[in-house]
Amino acid sequence: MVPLSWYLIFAAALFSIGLFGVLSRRNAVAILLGIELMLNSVNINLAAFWRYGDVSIMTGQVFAIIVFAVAAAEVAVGLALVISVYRRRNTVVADEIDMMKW
Amino acid sequence: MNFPVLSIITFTPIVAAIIMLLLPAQRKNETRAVALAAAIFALILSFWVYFNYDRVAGGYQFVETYNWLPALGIALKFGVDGMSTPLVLLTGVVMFTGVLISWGDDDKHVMAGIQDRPREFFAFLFILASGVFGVFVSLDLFMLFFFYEIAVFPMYLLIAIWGWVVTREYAAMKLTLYLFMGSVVSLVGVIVMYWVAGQNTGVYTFDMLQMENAGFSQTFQNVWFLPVFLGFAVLGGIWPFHNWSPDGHVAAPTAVSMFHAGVLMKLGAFAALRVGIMLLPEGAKYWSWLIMLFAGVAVVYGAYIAFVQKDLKYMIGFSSVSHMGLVMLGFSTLNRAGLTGAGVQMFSHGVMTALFFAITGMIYDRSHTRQIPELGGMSKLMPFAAIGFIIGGLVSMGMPGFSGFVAEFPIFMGVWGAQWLVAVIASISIIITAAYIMRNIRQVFFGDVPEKLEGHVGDVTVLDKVAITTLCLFMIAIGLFPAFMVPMVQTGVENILRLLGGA
Amino acid sequence: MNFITEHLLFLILFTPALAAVIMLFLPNGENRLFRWFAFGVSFIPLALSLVVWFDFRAAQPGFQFQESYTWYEAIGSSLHLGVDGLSLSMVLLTTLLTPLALLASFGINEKVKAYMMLFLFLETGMLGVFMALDLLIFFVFWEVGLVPMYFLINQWGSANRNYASLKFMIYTMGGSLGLLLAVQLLGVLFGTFDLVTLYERWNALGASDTLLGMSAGTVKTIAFWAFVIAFAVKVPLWPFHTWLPDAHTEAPTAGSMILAGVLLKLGAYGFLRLILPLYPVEAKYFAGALAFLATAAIVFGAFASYAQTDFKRLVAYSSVNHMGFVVLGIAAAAFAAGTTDATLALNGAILQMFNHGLSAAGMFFLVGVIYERTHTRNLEEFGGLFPLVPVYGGILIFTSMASLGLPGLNGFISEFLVVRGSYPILTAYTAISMLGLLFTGAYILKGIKKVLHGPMNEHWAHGEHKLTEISTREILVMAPLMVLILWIGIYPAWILDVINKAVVMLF
Amino acid sequence: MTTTTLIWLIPLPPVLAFFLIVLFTNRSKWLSHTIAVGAALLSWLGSMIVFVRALGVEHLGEEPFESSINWLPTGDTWFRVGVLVDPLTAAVLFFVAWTVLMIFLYSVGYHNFGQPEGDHDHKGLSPHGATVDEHGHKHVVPSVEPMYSRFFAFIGLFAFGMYTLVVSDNLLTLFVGWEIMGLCSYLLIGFWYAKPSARDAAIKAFMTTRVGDVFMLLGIAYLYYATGTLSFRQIFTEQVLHTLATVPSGFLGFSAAGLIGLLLFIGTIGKSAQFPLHVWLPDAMEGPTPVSAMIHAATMVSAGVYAVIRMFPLISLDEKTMAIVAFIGAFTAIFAATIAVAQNDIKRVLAYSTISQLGFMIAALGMHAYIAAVFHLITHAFFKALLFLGSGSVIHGMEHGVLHTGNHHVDPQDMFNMGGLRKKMPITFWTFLIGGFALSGFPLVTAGFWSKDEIFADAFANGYIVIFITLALAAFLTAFYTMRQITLTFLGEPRTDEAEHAQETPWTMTTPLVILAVFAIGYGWVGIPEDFMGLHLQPNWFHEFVGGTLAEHPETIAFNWIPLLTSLVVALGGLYLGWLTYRNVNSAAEDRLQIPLLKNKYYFDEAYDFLFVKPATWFAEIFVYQWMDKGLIDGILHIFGPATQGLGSVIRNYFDVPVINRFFGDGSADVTYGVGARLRAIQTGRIQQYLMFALVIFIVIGAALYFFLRA
Amino acid sequence: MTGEQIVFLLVALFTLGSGLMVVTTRNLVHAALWLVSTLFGVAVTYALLSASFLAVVQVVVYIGAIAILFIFAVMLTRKDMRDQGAQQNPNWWVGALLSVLTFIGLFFLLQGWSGMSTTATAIPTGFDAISELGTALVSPDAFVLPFEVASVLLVAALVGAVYVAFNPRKGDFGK
Repeated sequence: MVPLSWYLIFAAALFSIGLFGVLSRRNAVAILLGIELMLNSVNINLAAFWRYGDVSIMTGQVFAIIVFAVAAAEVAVGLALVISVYRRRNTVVADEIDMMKW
Repeated sequence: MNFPVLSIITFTPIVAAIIMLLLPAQRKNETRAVALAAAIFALILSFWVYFNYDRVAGGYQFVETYNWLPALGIALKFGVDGMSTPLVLLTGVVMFTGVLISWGDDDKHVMAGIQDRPREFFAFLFILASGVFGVFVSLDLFMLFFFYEIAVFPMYLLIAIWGWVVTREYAAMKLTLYLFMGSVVSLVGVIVMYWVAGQNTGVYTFDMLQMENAGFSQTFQNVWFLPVFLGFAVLGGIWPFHNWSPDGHVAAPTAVSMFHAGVLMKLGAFAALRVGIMLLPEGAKYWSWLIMLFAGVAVVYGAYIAFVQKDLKYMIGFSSVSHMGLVMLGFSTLNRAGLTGAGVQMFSHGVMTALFFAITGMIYDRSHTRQIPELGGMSKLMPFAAIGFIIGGLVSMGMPGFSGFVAEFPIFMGVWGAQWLVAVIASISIIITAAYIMRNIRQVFFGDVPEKLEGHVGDVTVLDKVAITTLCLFMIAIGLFPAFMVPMVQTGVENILRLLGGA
Repeated sequence: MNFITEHLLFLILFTPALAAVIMLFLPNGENRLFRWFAFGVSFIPLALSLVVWFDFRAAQPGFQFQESYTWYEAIGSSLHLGVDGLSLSMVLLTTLLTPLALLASFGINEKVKAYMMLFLFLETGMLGVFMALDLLIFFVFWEVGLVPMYFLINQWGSANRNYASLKFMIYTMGGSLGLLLAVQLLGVLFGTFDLVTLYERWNALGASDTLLGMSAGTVKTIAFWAFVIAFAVKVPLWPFHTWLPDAHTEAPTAGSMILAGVLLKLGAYGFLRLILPLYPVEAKYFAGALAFLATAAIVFGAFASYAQTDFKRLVAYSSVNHMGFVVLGIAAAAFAAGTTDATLALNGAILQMFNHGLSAAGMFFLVGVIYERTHTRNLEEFGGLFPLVPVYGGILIFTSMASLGLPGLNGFISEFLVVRGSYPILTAYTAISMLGLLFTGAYILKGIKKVLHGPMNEHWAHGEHKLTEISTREILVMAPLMVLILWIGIYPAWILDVINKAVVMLF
Repeated sequence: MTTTTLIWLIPLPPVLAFFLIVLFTNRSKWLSHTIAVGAALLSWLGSMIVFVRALGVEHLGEEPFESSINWLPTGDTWFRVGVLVDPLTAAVLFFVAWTVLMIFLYSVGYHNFGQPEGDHDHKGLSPHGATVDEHGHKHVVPSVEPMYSRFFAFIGLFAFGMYTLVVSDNLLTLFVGWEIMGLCSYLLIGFWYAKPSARDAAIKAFMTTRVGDVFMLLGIAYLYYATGTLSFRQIFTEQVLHTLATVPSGFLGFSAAGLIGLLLFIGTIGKSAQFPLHVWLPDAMEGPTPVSAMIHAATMVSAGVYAVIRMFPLISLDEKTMAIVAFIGAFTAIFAATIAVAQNDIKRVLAYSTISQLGFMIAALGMHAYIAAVFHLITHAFFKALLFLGSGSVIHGMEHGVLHTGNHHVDPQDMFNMGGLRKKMPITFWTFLIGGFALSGFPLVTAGFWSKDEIFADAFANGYIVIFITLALAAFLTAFYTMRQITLTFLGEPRTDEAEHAQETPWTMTTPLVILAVFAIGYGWVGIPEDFMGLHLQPNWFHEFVGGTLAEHPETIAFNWIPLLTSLVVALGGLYLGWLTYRNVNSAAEDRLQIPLLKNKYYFDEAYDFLFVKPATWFAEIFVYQWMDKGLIDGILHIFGPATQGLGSVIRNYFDVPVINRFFGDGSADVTYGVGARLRAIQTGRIQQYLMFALVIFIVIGAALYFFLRA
Repeated sequence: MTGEQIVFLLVALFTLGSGLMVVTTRNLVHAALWLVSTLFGVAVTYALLSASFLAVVQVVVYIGAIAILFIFAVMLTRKDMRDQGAQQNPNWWVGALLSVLTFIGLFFLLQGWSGMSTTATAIPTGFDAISELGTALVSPDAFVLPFEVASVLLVAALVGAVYVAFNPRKGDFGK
């Protein structure tokens, strides 16, 4: 049997990779990709805890589903923003989108 | 006391202010008329209070109470004692004279008084006045604080709008920040007192008469006296938090300078006395040495700086620092003579410095300079102002026969009782004051008129003369007949001494 | 009438001030009116003080004509007036000199109103000091006197008046700072300023009791010096005298008259009225020091006076020299209080105050007379004026001789008494002060020589510089002085008796 | 009128005259001098009456005429002043009255009363003469003194002073008169104040005498303190004198009496121009020639001696003091005589002879020769007055000559310009001769002989040999220069045409000469020793009378030939030698005695100027005024102003503005602002950087928490 | 080492590998495709965890919708087929460092947790996870409120997305 720790470590790794993506990519879309990875790692945890806990308690799965919804929303809005920013500034490079400073 | 005289006095100005604001802006003379009418009304009432105050009975009189926020134990409670009655009168006088000298004249050639938007000016001035009255008559700590802020706030606008172009923004901001900083500090103290008093007694109230015997513990008082006292004393221009005041004086328009130096600083001193010393007597005893130190420094320090000032208003400003230092010195003695002197000094200095600023304003309006070296021979051009200024000068140097002496002498006696060394050191200021007053009077009013000023400097107006005369009369009256004021102040002092445990 | 007789001192004291206030409301520009009004009014105090003088019972101890009005109960001070022989003579001197000074200043032409008002206020101030039986009142009037004097010098003075007036004002105030503090101390200690009370209670303090954490002895010593300095500045005593030549030189004529005639007496009076009764022990202890300063004043005053080329300065320094004798006498009396010598010394000192009041006032007036005509005080520019102004010359010589201490004139009596009194007590100092007496002669003669004698002065003889003879008005100013000078010189008993009795009773 | 009242009144007429003239009559010359002379006459009358009545009283010394009144209250007692006439006073009063009267009279003429106003005289200068034209041709006559009235006023005051001094019964009023005379001498020496020399001489006289007076005042004070009184009668009582003599003064071992005596004597030194304060007298000759000179010579200086004589009982208590007195006197006598020998100014010679003669009296007193001193005082007063008036007359005559020739460069006082005047002005000559002989002590006839002889006798008898010899020498010189003077002035032929045209003076001047001449001879006879030359004449009246003043009568001394012979020799020898030497000397050049040292009076003036005047002036002007007052004291004062200014600006510029204002006030605001400005930089707007920061902080904090909270 | 373990390891490796490719590859389209494979790996993981519903949803929603959305986005926001210039920040290494640190941190935290080595109990027979999930989502005493909130959020997000990404006609926007 696979011990819980494997799933958790796997999730942690995936999370870190996603994080790296978020921190290092220039392209806004790519940043969003990273975020997706992180969200998935979270979902893995949720599922794992459901499975390794009392199976009759559905909280884990429920939240996983909510995360799905949130992710969808996030992607939708995020990409929409990216696109509209691209329209105005003709770039999707995050560093160049810094009109929000000060 | 069925006739609510104190609240009428307090709210007259603010009502007048509202009326003025309702008048159309170009009806300047009507505005001024309203202002003058209100001022005279308030003056008469304060006289009435002054002379009807029962000196034998003493204590708080003309007390009126209205619920305001019972839930928190806040009530609109007014009343005056021997300490505050003179100050009410003082406010009335300064208000009256202030209106007179800033009457203004719409003829552009005569530079006198306020010509730019008198409506707003008087309105703000009167709001200020209301606040001042309120502080002097409030017996409710919260209300006192409330009016305190009302009094402080309009200063900013008055200075920033009608002030001396060069430094008005700076000075206004500095003044406001200093004062609010001070009041915030003391506010914290006040609220703490409120809670602790509530816990001790079980009734949560801001009524000072009840808080007086809230039985604050020694340690509590030791901890909280300084913040409360100093917080208010900032407005009293106590060293080393005096610095806003000279700048403020210089930048402020004449009438505001009068109010500022004449009344507002008393506000600070008075609040410091009422809240600091009277509610936290033990703390006062514990810290009196420090207050005495600050005050002593202020007295000499202010005198020295005033000695070197070239700007007439700065000179007066720093002399005010010195004289308010004397007031604080009187407080710090915590004995009968000292407090009596301080009380009289508050009035005396108020009138005197109001006179000073009024005349300085007249000179400045006409000669467009306040630089002492650039002035001269004014006694030829405006003899009346010269006489007034000389009398003020004599008061300020504590010349016997004028109110200054009547005030300073007991203060020094009090200091002798407390710590003779301070008396000796502080007395230096007398001689320095004499030196610069005499020097400047000579420079400004005598000698030859600089050709720069030839021609376009005229005599003061009738209203100015009325103002000057009024102020001078008070100084001489008190100087010749101390009985005019001292016994009343003493009743107030007795009360304080009682709180201090007959110290 | 009854009112008047009951409030004599009060009236004497405040008539001038009242008159000044009335004057305020007189129409402007009426110079003659102002002059005559002030002059006329100034006779009221004179008359009243003469009444006091004749009603005065010299033999009766204590203060007479006492009046007391509440003034400043809060700190236990009341307007307590009263005179004894000592103060009465000074009051008389003041009320006498003021009309003369006013008459002398009829020449003033600008700001006459202010001038006369200030002068009347000044009189009140001076009289107040002499009449006060309340320490605080004493101090009040002591300071009040300064202000009119300051403005008199500063407004009607000559070239260097700003310096002089400020020096006078600040120096005197600075001097009286210590006095102020000491007065406060006494007030704090006893809660009253009434002199008669203070005399006892203050002396009742033994040196062993502690005040302010120090032994009463120390405190008293310090307070003593505070008093001494205040009065020494006023007297003026060497080395506090340098304000005097300046003030005198720059002051208007009448100002100098009053300054020399009365104001300096305030200091000496302070010594007599306050220091001797309040600090007998300290005074005895420090009598040597006082005598030293006095002697220094006598000798250096005489020398400095001899060194002057400015006629008015010369006379001014002579005041230093003469007042030195007053203090010498006082010091002697302080040292051996109660003895006949002390009494003699004090008689001398007080009489000297009076005499110097007469002669110095006269001298200054005479200087003024010639200054008004020539607009110079430089001795080098004078000389040989005797043929031009014989009468003036005669008067000048007469007055000079009085101030020189010529027997038969008033100066001699007082100086002799002082010397006689202090010789056995302070032999060495008295002997040294003789040097001053010698040089008194020197500078007086120098003055006469430089002004009157010498080949006739062509410059002032004719042309626009023509020196005119002393006018009748001016002679009228001098006449009373000269009469008194001679009278006291020949038969001093009439005044000395009053003084003497007072002294005997007082000390 | 009782005698005492009369005595009170004696001094008054002159002073009244003074005031009358000054205040009212000074316009009218005639009125003025009438009043003055009349006053003098009244006083003279009073004095004579008093004198006569005094003669009539037995034991006047024991119960003199006296009366006094309260004057100064002194504590619980009074200081009384009053008048006293005892034998001494009477004697002195006698000669004072006479001499004063003579002066007044003489002055009328001397100041050319009745002559026209000068052409260009003006006040303050001696008259220069007026041109008048009598029948046709103009010629110059003396003009009247411009300040005629003033002069009489002054001498009136002077007379008052002298009388006061004489009749007063106490030291204080004596001092009053003393000083008043000092003033008058000042006024009269400086009478012609326009002359700088006169002006300075006046000051010199006053100051020099004042030096003495100051000490005298001290002495009086001391005496008053020691005895509690100043009245002579009360002081000269047995126990008072005894205490004074025994109480030590603590000063160089003098007894109280000694010190007091010394101090008083110093006053006399000044007044009577004794060495070393003699310098003023010769210069005093600057005054209107005869009169002021005569005042100084005959009357006022006598006052000094009179004072010592008055206080003799006191002074004589201490031998030290007496020794000093004797020494000063003797030394002055010889010293002045030597100077007199070399003077050419007719008046200066007399001045020095006066000094010298006063020295005789002082010396006599120093030798307890009380009577002799008084005697010589009086005789000297008469003949010296005579001499001075004579010399004045001579000068007046010479001035006449000067006016005639109009050559104003000729000094009418220089004896070498005279000669042969005996023919021009006979009365003056004869009277002057009498005076001169009296001065030199011409035997038997002249008063001077008797008085001087008595001094010699006393000196010899009491064994003061040194003094005896000194005085003998002085006497010899006296005779010598007197004769020199007479020879040069009157004998021989006129040396200048001024002398040629000299004239006798008017009666107002000559009458006094004659009268005084009588006394110069006659007064000597009242004091002839009883057993003169062994013959028994009538008792020595003067000795009896004046001696009565003292408590114990000085006994008459036995006659001795030596002093008599000495005085004969020195007198005659001196006179003869003088005549021999000068009978044909025609100019100063031929005078072999013009020794610079003597001529310049031993350079005393120069020495004093160098030793006292200049240092004093320097001390006054530079040290006291410039350095001490202006420099030190004012310097210190002037520090205060700048100090305050400086301190003020320091506080303002280096504490208030920077610390309170900038640092605390604006500082706090600036800091807030500054911090914001710094922090701004990290607001890059780059989301990833924000994240990174967040993470870093998160990790750090997390790690920290983990590290600390793990447990 | 049971078979199940081997399968898990393979899946994990595949998933992480493709995840790395997602964040490192230069070509965004490829990145998107790699994302697809990652998501697929995750789906397999769900299956391994016998959360069958999740696995299906993962495939349908993520791969079916989101990934495609990405691909569209990528295509909409590029000028040409190749991405020129660096795809990483200049300070990408900081990111790397931080990620590693995070991983290490998590790893240690997990090490310290007691329940790490718990093993899954067998699912009881007759337990229908899906119906359970359904009831849990809609039963009022369970997660209906969050569920509704999530759906509202979703709607809002979609509307917002439409608004934001709405392409205005030239001239009436952004001037």
